[in-house]
Amino acid sequence: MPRLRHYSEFLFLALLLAALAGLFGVLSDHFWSVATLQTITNRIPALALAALGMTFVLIAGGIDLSVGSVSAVAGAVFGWCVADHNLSVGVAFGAALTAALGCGLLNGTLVNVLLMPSFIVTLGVLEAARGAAYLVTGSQTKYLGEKLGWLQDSVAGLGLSGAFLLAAGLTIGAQFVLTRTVLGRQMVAVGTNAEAARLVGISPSRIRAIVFALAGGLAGLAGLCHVARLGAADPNAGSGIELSAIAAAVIGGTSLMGGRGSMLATFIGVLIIATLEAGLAHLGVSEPMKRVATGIVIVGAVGAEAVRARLAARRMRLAA
Amino acid sequence: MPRLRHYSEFLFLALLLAALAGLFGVLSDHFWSVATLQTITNRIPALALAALGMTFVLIAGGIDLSVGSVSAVAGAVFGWCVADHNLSVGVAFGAALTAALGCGLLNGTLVNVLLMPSFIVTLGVLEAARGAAYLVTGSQTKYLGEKLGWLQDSVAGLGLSGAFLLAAGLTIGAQFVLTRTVLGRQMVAVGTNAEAARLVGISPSRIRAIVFALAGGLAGLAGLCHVARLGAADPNAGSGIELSAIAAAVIGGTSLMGGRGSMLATFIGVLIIATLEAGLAHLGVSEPMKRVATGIVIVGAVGAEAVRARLAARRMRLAA
Amino acid sequence: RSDSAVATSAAPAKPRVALVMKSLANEFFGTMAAGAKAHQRDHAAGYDLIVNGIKNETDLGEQVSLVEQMVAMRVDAIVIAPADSKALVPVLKRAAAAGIAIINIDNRLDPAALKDAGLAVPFVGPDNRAGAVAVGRIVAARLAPGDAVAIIEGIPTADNGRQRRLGFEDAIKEAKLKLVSTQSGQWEMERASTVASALLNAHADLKAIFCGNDNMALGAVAAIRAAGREGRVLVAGFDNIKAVQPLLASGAVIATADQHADRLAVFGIEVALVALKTKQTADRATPVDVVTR
Amino acid sequence: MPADRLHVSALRKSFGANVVLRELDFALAPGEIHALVGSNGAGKSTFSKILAGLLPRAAGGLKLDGRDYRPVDRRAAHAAGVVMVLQELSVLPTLSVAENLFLGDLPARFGGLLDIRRLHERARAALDRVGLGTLDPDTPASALGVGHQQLIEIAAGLAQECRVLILDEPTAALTGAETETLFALLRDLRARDVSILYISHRLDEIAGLADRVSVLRDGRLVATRPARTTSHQELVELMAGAAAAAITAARAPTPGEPVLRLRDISAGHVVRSVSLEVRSGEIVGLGGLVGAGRTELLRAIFGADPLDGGSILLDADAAPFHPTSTRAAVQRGLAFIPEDRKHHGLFGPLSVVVNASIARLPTRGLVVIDRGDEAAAADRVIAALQVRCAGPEQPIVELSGGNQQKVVIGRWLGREVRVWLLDEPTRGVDVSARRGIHALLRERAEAGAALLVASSDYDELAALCDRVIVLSRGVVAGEFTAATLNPAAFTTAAFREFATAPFPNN
Ligand SMILES: Nc1ncnc2c1ncn2[C@@H]1O[C@H](COP(=O)(O)OP(=O)(O)OP(=O)(O)O)[C@@H](O)[C@H]1O
Ligand SMILES: Nc1ncnc2c1ncn2[C@@H]1O[C@H](COP(=O)(O)OP(=O)(O)OP(=O)(O)O)[C@@H](O)[C@H]1O
Ligand SMILES: [Mg+2]
Ligand SMILES: [Mg+2]
Repeated sequence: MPRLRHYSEFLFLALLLAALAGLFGVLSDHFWSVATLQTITNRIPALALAALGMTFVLIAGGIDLSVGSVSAVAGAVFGWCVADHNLSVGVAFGAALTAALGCGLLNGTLVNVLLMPSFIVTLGVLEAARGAAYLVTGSQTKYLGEKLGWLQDSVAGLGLSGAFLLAAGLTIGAQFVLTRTVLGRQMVAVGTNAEAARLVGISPSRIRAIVFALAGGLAGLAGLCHVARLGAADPNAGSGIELSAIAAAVIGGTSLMGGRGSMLATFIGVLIIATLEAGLAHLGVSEPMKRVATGIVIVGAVGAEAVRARLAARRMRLAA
Repeated sequence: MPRLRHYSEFLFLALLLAALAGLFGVLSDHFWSVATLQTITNRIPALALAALGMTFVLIAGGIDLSVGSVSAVAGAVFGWCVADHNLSVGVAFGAALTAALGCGLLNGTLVNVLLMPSFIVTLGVLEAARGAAYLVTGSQTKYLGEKLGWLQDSVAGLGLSGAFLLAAGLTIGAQFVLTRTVLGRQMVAVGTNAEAARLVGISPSRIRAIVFALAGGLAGLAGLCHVARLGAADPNAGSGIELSAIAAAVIGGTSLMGGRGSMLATFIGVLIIATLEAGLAHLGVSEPMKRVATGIVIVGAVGAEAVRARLAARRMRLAA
Repeated sequence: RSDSAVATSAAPAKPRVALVMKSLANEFFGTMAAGAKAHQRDHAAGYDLIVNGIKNETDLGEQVSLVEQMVAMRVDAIVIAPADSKALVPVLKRAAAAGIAIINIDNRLDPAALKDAGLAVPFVGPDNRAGAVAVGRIVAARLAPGDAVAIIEGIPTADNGRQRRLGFEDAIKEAKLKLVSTQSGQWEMERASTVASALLNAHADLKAIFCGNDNMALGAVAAIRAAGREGRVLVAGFDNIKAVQPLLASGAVIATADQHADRLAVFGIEVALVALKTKQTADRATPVDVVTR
Repeated sequence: MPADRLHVSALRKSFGANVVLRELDFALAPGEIHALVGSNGAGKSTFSKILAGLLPRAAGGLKLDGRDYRPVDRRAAHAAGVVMVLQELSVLPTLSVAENLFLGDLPARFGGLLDIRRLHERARAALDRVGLGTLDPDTPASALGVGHQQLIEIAAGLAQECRVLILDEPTAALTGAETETLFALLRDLRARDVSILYISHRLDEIAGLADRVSVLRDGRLVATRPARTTSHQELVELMAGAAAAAITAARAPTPGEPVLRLRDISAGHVVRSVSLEVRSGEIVGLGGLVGAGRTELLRAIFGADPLDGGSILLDADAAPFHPTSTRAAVQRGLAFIPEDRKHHGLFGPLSVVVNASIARLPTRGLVVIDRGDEAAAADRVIAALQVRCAGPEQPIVELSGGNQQKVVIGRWLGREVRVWLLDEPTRGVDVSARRGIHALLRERAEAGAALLVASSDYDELAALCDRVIVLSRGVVAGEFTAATLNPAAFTTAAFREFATAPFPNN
């Protein structure tokens, strides 16, 4: 039964996505095209990676507002290495990811040591990491050109970029970790009831350290995908991405109270958001209407799922 | 005992504020002056009002990310009435507050009807209300001059603006509502355990509707204070204020999990943030360093309080 | 503290000038601030300088606070790049009433609002519209009448963003090009890239994209590359930031405008210093140069 | 008798100023079932948590098989062979039954990959032992009622290899049938030389199960006696510290007019077509097996869950009362005591006063709370139900389970309640306090209220109720008066609809 419920949730999300795509197809002439698909798949990786990390943190009962700033730090470090110091792309890649991982570990450590709510810790790190990104770049956009082109170029024959394949692969990996490994189940346990988890010998601090590190590392990768896409490292990159990532996760059914979530569903949430953005830009809708439409789709998607779940529960009860 | 604990928490916050002010006084020449005090008191009302509403919502177990956008809607409506349609200030005031209250009620209704987490509902409304503010103003700042000057002018002899007195008065009122009335107690109960509250006959939906309406209305007032200060209605007003409001509330000891908070402490939290901003501006610190300092102060203030609370608990345990 | 007080009352005090900027995290304003600081170092005997910027270009409240703060510090002159053309007028009026000289740079304060407030503030800055027209003409010269073009503008509420859009529109009208869409990229690379991708998909015949600043131009170039339409869609920017240089060289961006950011604030400061001495002020137009390869 | 399995000497523990254990000496023999009784707040849970490594900081000596034993956490205790089943339920609703059973020790391959097959095998074996063999290990724990959750906790404890097993009120949410399964298991463990510390307020269980019984009073061990030969009354006196007068609740003379009438109520997952009547002055019991639907029925009457069919009539009303919300129900004079105290009854971090006054806040004018009255009302609740707490400002989470329950019931005393709906009202409440609560309920009945009491404790139904209605898989399967009630008939009725498996999933 739980399996079945799971699939119906999934199906619903897919339908929502299809409906949105259908709507834009009807409203706009050239929306259904390979080019649009490519635009969407190009847009996705950064948000998807940030949203994966966010989903891990949310499932374990926390929240990470710093993902956007951390992705900027990664980009900034990469730009600093490559554009300012002529280091090799490999070294720069490593340095960027290390910096991002460091931010994640900082989040985790502060949460564990000060026993503060992660919302406020990561809000502080959001500010500080953004400042760090400005410092590293001297508040300047660094032009990098094709240095990370391999991430952006479409992989032989598939028409999909390396970054997209990376994001999709990591989504599947993350889903596997979540549902099929001891670590994943411990995340769920800590997110549901950290005290009960502690009593059976799971260390919530360890789990928290891991999820924040994961979120930091994934945010770093997101920042690098962003750099690859734009061919430039911009210290303002990724600002506000944390809210989109949260929205994607929640649209995908992840609970903000912890303990519940799915990586695959988050990925569909990301697709919904990317489709919405692409569609609105396609229509050339004015900025105010874009905002209104975004708000309506966020509330509508999550609300429709909430209503569906309630109806399904009721139907099941009556059938029993 | 809890009474006492309360006071020591309070004292600690006040000390933190004093330390911050002291630090800036030492670092900068003219920081300690009546004019600085006035700058701070001028800057405060909008944030304080938004933070009061936020504290109500947080205490009842929700969160309201839309306060910034809602304050912009109120300002936009005011500007539309006065600048575009030559309506009287009174009518405009009423219309603006009604619009803000409407947004708050929309939040509450969506949370209650769709049973969605308030984070996501208010994230949607954040977007939609910002769009509405753009639509109402045609994406243009409306110049109003001194139309709301009475809010901004300093009240006879006190050297404090009407808006500041309004904010301070409402803080005291809100604290009274919270601690001394049935409604306040029910908010705390719902925020602590909504299901248990429901089972003793409190309607969590009613309480939620009320706190979101309060948050909307207070955000509207905040928007009008902002308009008064700028002498103009700006559709971009208040963006990001939600995070400052949350930070102020949490610095003041409000729990993000609901059930705990104090309006007076939130007000001190607002003072801390305003002092920090004023002090950093006074020093002319560079943008990156401002960000870093803000991050450190947010984490530091909440972290210090967390450590203090733990030490106090430990001392009590050992003394026993 | 006491010795500085003595210093103030003894020698004829060095004037203190406050430079109030928009976001210093924006390269353009960063360069402006750096230029001003360098100027002050060279003229350290002439004046003291305090530089402040706001976090978020749309946070007018913070900028108003900054002005109030500077009034509180009793500076002698405020040189301001207002984040909004209207909303800063009332607070500047209060500053002027406190006897502080006000100089407006970069983004022009709204004349109607100034008139309403009974305030005269000299404007020292570039003509964004004229600059955009000049950039637009370079692009138009490479297109034929009737070609489809689009504009990615900055934040629509900002006056310099609006002026640039109007300038582009002037050039487009002049050359009888077909404007198919105008959308906002909010000054950001990422958003501009998303918008540009959609524009490219929606308009297969698009020939050029005019961007309100260089960051957005970088985003547009990335979108064009991703769509495989390099060389077939022209891009124009504004500001001449460092990162756009390689693109100018490669022809991915064909023109941008240089407002001499490093000197912009300096011009303002100079006018302020003159004003403090002579109580004489006047507008001063600063140069905008079109930059191509 | 051979050397002690577990030896405790001069154990001390305090929380703040509240001294909970004082100079406690205790010995547990190998292969014995040792019952531990004491009134609410006597320190039983605290004591056993120290043994199981959940409260590591305590002064005094602990020896396991003659060696010093200092468990720093639950894991260390497990490693030493000491396992505890907690009083508070901590089943995680987001995980499956199997995952809950082995959460601390999930079987893994290659160092981290969940071995689902082995997990399910082990889960099936563990469930089988507690009589839940038909439950799919993949069921989400959120679908389980309190009784089943309790069984899962027990199964999880029993699945561990151990030499000392501690059970803290394991039967509080179980009915007779499950209790018997559990007892058989415990006897079996005893035969395999496991020592069992068994905490319970159901004194009647003890004589049949335990070898010895110890009594805890105010954190001191006041007596250890052979279980079989120690009478109920003796234990009560030891617990209370004085000869406690046996209060047998007097039956009301004659019930009055019907106050609550249910017609064909359907609700929740199992409740179908339930009709019954409760009169003024009457206490009606609701019996049945775990999962019979008692909780669902009570919640539906109170408006806490939707009513799917049927009607509720109050007093002499002709129009049915439709409980659209709990607020409406409370305003109409209904009161509800939930079975899941922690999640549905308590405002954990808030004080005893706030918890006691929340159902009716005394006000000056309409909105302003009268703090003096509020404190006085809380004091009355504390006195009337003998709530043990450090003071009215103590957060209620810090009280012992039984004392929390007293506050949850006491909060309704300030209201005019016509219909009391009580779900397991004395779960975790000690004998004398239980008598107190029973007396209180009887007094309410005599004052004209109608009471409907769901209980899993047959003795409670027998002692308290004028009539007992038995639910079996959601339908009424029998009705008894005080005179006709007997265990055999009761059990037959309870099992009526569960021809085969007691779990509806299969
Ligand atoms: N975490 C805590 N903080 C403060 N006091 C506590 C805490 N835990 C327990 N106590 C106190 O210790 C005393 C003993 O509680 P304990 O739970 O051991 O009682 P118990 O005998 O198990 O009672 P019950 O039969 O009601 O379960 C109580 O007075 C309780 O208030
Ligand atoms: N969400 C759900 N999905 C499926 N079955 C459920 C769900 N919630 C409850 N049930 C089942 O409905 C039945 C009725 O439970 P209820 O709690 O009313 O019984 P009860 O007689 O009070 O027993 P107890 O409280 O001792 O568990 C139980 O079998 C329970 O497992
Ligand atoms: Mg106990
Ligand atoms: Mg039940």
